[in-house]
Amino acid sequence: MAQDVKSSAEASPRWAMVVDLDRCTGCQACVIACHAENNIPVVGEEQAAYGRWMHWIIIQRYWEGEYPNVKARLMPVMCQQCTQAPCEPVCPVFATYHNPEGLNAQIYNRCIGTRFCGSACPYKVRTFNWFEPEFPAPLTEQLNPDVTVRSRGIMEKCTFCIQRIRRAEMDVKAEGRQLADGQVQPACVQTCPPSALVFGDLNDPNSQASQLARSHRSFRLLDELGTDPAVIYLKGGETNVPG
Amino acid sequence: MSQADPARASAPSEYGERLLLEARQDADINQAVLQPMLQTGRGFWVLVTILGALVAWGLYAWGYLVYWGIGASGKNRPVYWTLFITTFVFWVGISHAGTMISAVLRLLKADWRRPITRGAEAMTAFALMMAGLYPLIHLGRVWKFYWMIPYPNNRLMWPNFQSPLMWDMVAIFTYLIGSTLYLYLALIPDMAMARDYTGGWRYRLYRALALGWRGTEGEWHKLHRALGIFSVAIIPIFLSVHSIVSWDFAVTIQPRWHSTIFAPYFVVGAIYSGLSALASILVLVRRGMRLQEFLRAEHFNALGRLVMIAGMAWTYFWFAGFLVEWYGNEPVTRELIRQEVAGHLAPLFYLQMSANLIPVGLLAFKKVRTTPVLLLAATLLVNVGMFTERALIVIGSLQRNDMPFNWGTYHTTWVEVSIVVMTFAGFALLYALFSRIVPYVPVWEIKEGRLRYSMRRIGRLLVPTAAEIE
Amino acid sequence: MSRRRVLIIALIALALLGGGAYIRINRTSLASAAPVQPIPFNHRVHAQAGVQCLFCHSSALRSDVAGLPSMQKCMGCHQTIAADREPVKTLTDYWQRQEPIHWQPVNTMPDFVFFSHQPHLGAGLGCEGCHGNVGQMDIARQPVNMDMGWCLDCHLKQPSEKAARLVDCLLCHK
Amino acid sequence: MKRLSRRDFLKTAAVAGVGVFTGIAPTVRRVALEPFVRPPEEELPGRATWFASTCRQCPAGCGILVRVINGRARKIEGNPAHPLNRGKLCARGQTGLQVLYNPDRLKNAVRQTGGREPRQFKPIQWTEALDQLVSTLNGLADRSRVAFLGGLVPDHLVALVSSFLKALGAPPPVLFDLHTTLEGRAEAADLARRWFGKPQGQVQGFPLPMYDIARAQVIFSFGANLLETWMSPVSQSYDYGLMRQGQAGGRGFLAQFEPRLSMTAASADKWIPVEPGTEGLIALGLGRIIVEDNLGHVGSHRDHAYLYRNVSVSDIAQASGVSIETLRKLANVFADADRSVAIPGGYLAGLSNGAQTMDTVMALNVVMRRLGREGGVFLPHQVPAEQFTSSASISPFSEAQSLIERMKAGQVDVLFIHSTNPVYELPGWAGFVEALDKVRLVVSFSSFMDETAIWADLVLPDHTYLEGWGYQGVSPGADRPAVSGQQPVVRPLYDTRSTADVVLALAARLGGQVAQALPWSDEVAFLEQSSTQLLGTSSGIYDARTPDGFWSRWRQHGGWWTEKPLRDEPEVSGMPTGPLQVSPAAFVGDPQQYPFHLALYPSLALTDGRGANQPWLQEMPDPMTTGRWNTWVELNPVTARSLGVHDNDVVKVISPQGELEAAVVVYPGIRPDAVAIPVGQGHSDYGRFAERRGSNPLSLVAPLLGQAPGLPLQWAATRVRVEGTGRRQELARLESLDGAGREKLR
Amino acid sequence: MSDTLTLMALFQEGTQTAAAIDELHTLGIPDGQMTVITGVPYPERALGRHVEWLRLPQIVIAGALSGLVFGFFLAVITPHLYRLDVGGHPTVSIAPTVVIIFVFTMMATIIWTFLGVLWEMNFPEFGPKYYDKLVTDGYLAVVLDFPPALENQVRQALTTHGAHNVYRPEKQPL
Repeated sequence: MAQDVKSSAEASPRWAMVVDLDRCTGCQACVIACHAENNIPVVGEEQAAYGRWMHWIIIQRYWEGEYPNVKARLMPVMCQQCTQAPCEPVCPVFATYHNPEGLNAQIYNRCIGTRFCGSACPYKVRTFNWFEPEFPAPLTEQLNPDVTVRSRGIMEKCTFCIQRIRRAEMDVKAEGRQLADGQVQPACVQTCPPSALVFGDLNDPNSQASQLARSHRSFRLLDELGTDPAVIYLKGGETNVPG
Repeated sequence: MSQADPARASAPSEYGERLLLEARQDADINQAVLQPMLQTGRGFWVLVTILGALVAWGLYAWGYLVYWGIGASGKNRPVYWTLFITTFVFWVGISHAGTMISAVLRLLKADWRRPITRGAEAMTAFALMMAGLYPLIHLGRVWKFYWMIPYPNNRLMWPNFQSPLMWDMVAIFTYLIGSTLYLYLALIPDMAMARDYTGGWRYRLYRALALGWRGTEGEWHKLHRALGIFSVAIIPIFLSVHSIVSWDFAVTIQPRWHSTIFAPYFVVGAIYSGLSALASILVLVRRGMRLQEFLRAEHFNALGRLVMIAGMAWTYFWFAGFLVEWYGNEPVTRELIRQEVAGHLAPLFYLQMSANLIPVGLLAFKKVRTTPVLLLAATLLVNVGMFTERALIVIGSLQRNDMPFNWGTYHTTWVEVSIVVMTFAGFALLYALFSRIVPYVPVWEIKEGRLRYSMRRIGRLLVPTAAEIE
Repeated sequence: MSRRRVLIIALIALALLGGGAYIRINRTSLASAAPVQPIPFNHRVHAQAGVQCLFCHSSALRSDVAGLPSMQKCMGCHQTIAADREPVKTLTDYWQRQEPIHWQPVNTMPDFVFFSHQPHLGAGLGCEGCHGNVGQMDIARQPVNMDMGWCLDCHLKQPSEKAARLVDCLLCHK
Repeated sequence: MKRLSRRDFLKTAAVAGVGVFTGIAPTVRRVALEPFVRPPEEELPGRATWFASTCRQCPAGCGILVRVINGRARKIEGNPAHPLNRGKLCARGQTGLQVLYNPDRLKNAVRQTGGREPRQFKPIQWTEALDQLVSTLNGLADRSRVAFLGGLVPDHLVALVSSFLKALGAPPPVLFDLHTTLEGRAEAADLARRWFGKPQGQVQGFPLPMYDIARAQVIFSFGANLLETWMSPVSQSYDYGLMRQGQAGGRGFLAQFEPRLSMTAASADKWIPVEPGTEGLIALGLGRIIVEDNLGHVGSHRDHAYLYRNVSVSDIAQASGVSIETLRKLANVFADADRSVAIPGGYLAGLSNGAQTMDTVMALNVVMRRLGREGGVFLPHQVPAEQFTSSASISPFSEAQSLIERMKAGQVDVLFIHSTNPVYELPGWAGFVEALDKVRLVVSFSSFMDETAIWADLVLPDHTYLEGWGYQGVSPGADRPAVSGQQPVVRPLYDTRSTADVVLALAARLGGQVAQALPWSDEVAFLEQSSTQLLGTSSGIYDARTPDGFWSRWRQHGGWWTEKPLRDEPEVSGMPTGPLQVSPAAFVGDPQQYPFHLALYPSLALTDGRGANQPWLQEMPDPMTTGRWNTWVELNPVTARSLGVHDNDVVKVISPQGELEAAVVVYPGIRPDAVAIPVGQGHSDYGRFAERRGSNPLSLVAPLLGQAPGLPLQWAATRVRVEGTGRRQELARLESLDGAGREKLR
Repeated sequence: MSDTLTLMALFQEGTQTAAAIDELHTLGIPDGQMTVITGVPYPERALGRHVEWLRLPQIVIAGALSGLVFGFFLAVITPHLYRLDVGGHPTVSIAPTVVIIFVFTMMATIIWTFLGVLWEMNFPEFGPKYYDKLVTDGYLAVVLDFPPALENQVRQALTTHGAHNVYRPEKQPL
């Protein structure tokens, strides 16, 4: 299914996501989109309270200042798809590894559940199936056939919706065309109401993602750790109006 | 031969406590070692039953864990590793004393080691067996563990040798093989001895294990050479094993784990806890098997000194690490230190510090070292401390990370505790059975020692001296 | 004599290692037998009658799945053709009851494998490449055990610049 | 898979479902493959088909595309062509799948046997049900004794029901639910009518005003949580994104005036925690400053000066707790911007002086000449077909009250209830349950056994919106007139029936002028006919020669809208003649006894509670508190300290009306004199995911004594006190409390 | 048995044994014809006998080398045989390789030491041999074969040096 046009690892795209914190409102649409697209189970109140929730993307909220000049900063955090990923080398069975497109792959059916990657990940964006996931019928009818349902004892995380990427590649190949910028969109990007999320190929200097990534507002999470993430954040700008 | 040695016969009483000067016939020694093995009281069986029950319950808990998933343990996000890994590190630590004693001291020709080597080596082997369980127990899908084994397969998939877990697996396996063979090799002559004294199933067993040992000069000679090589070869292994265990943590960029001092720190800690565990066990076995005449004040004294030294070394390493962390003042590390000194980790932290430091002070006194009860107390305390230390490193550190939003807390569950208890009971069980099947005191080593010892007169003094012979 | 014993032990060990190293599972031996179908549908007959695979399994060209023919399609021919044969009678009964036929799957993949017919046919693969010569089977059965090694055998044979992507785990596991 | 293939046309190959049913296991799925008996033309096994329809999770009416594989709806995404949400969709919209596939759905019609208390429900055939309805209606001495209470009812059903009731001679349907109450829909319509309504402008269904957020440089939002649940949040969020980064004129400025820092306020540049009830005063003050300092570049303000006669800014600063400097600064910001707009939010409607406040806010736009200007105030352009112009208008609370009165007075014999849940949504004192007792036959069309359905004699479950037909006029936000079409994306899962069809069937059975009024064979016929009213409209994105062609394009596009943007400039017809008045807001509860304002707010996930039976929404963290699965009480840190309570301590909140208990969330973003509680939890019936969790804060809302009839539900006018209980209850937060409140470390 | 005679002498003490052995040497009985069995390891040469040359070290070194090679094979070669494209990251990196190689080297060393010494000792070997259980009680047993002609001198030599008991041993199974 690899495209002939972009075959070798070098020419293959470098997928990246840009998160514009100035646009993000924290509305959680991405969270649900991710649940729907990736067959992410719901764990229930008790487990959720004990930190065993399974959202692949969460919106972190940090308080600044004191009432009445209090400010809440909202920041979506998903797997940062690091180029120098701390989670990859520690997996004894290559269940997580770096694929030619620079994606940080997680192969569920290879995972044996050492949770080493989870301990190694500085962003703590990997989630673990503590129990067998439950989908009371007929909720099973909603499950996405392109995505495996993970059983207990398996690590999982944001994949940049690899199934959507592959599907798009297959379709354009079948039609003998090439992927256009914006043709591949992870579920979260597709749905984000204020368009705070942008997905694209960094190897294509003209893609919207690349252009935004060059913005003076861009920064990367825990950049000093040298993980070289593929998720680029744009600072929430300060207002230019005196208020 | 003893009555043939006038000097020893007239040995002043203060040397009476020296085992190797003891006026005993070889035959008596054999009996003294064999009798406790052959006759087991009711107490022993009660003990075995209790331990067996604990193990059975633990196995049930493990089954429960596998059936329902790791969620049955107290782990959560971000605390992905908890008591299992903690106890794993603990057991690997314990396993270090055996080799420490027999290999290092054998090389150093420290004769006081002789009666306790076997106990130490057995401890190593069994501790490793327990440790070896945890990499399996903590797997999310234990039924797939064989994917870590490099074997040609249809999936064309291979394990990742860059993962410290692979190093772990290989190293622990190696160490287990090494210590077991080491234990067995030194056992052969005593098997022959036991063979000559027993009948029935024991005879058949010992005969098989003795491999037809007679004790010709050639055999002794080869045995010596082999043990010599073992002693040298096994030391780098036991150093590497705990270093690798420490790298499981140090290779990540988790604050507090990402430290270069971890390997030596862990090794020293391992020796500290291992020697202490050995001391505790010796005190107990000595009582249980009435081996008072073999395990004497002189041995506990020396062992106690070693523990004390290891303790000092541990303190030094701990402080070296702590100081740098404190001075570096990295945000997360700072937070962790705050939690330890005044936060929710404080109880554990102070327990750890006191339980690790107080014994060092206590063992400075010969009275403590030579009084079994006190020694037992001190060394048990050390292991409480070391277990807590591991818990702090594994569980404590994981509760904090670079994103405060993702911090977490952890509560344990009955499943976890049961499984941890299982390994302790399992260890005790194996050890108890072992002590009833195998001569706990290496008879031939003692005899050899006695051969080398004699009294020499220096001026007005009669001093015991060991012959420097190869 | 003892040396011989040692030798024997050593040899056995070696044999095990070597054997382990060279064991290659014979997939065809693992291929499952033909499942029992509600109607003993005979591929051979249809193939001999000149029916092309894609006539019935028509979505293979455009979709992940090859698909099964709708009963409408079956009846399209069997209103008249061979209407008197026993299996066709059964079919007609189903049709009259407007009840779907519960076919048993023949070629199966594990749950966690993403497979699509379309790109394979697009790459010029023929049906028999994987499904064997169904035209010679009375009751269709799985000719080979489709495990990972079997897939990779073919994917690895592709030109290197393609293979780079074709052996990427993320190709089939998502 | 087998279990669910009830209908032949659903008997599709399971082949595509690879992997989704048993999860990761070496085992291979062994389910029978069931080919179509007759293949539907648009289906290709294993290939996704996308159906364009309309979201019904809230009144906004966003366009959706549903991904369907093998007859199963797999995912809902926004319809990129739709003028309202432009391809985007909110969390609730995407959770629609869990309405369709909810395990607690009613699978067939049921009848309540043995009175309404014991809750004995027996399945009933649709024919029987219809017979019973017909006989009851025929048996009525006076057919005006029929009433229809609806909430989020699709427009086509409203149209049908209205004409049905009209033909029966019964009063028109009452459309009232909590969601529209909390967003002040009816009041917004009133506001627009007061200011821009033609004297003869239709009283019902006056179009709601819209605010051009995308192009505004400065937005003053008075309690309008426009990024969460107010009006059409998706379209407003989309515009917000543009306002932030998409504008030529640089980054826009948003100021939010409200007592609690909502998610919108969190995204705002400035949050002004106003004393509840003084929002109007602030608007007055701003206007006064603008007028008297003649700020801005719109020429003279002389002709508007009279609006602010005898307004004292200092008094206002006094009352509202906002300093004069702040007021001046804000006035300047608002006036100096070329494109500024002031938005009166729904929360104002919950206050006794809500209407006046909204007027003062709207006055700011008038004074600054923001009507019909880019980045200002607009009115939607009517769809050129009367069928769609009378878009469902929300009845004010008063109408609901009068209905309840009629019921209590025994003037209602048959009550139809559709897509609303008054027993849960109305405060107890509204007396809806008692009123129900007086009604002979209560018919609910609910798909779930909710608090109201359990009181019904007949429950005739409607299709869920993904199985049913309809159309919906879109809420303000679209830049052009649009009707959003709704069509089935999957065949109905269960033996449910479209309420529209039930109504039509009833009409046919009743015969007479009722049958003449509703001549359609089924709802599809009705919709087809309605759609063709737009046939031949040149301005549409598509047109067709034949009605059939048009109807198919309609379904393909998921509705109809014009090709070019088209909005109306409001003309001020109802300019206040005298100065603007803002009387002080009245509150229930003596401030000494009840020191805190009760600030209810619709939960982002559950809105007014209708989302509570959908697990994704239950597990979805609230963006501000990150709480899930339960109710909580937000207290300012100072307040919490004075009460001696901390996070997760259970407190009792007591109002003159009632009390509830919930865990505390220490919340830096709320006035110390206010207590905020999200609406949505506390269901006693509504399926496994909703039942028995949290509590319903409406039980606290007290009736405003001597409140004039016609006033909206005063849900923001209650005072409460808070008492610790000494118990603790861990709230399922996403956020770790250990790290709470800290800026991220690096 | 016909041409040589076998005697076993039990001594209580090392020095006497050594003297006796010297005497026997003078009688012209070579070391090869004598076996000394002790329950305690006497240092080499203590009983005035030559030290026999050992192959153990070579075996161990060979073993170590084999381990090193195997480790290298596992850590460096096999990852290339089972290659997995890790997106430009190295398939094999030095540091981890060192660990693996080291550990496997040590493992082989240990195992081959053990096997080596067994090999050297001809173990396991349960066949009948000359043995006397008194050895475990601290006696030193000297077993020697010699031409029957010398019997008297030998017996005398042994007894004069305090042999506790001289007799013709029976081979007994061990």
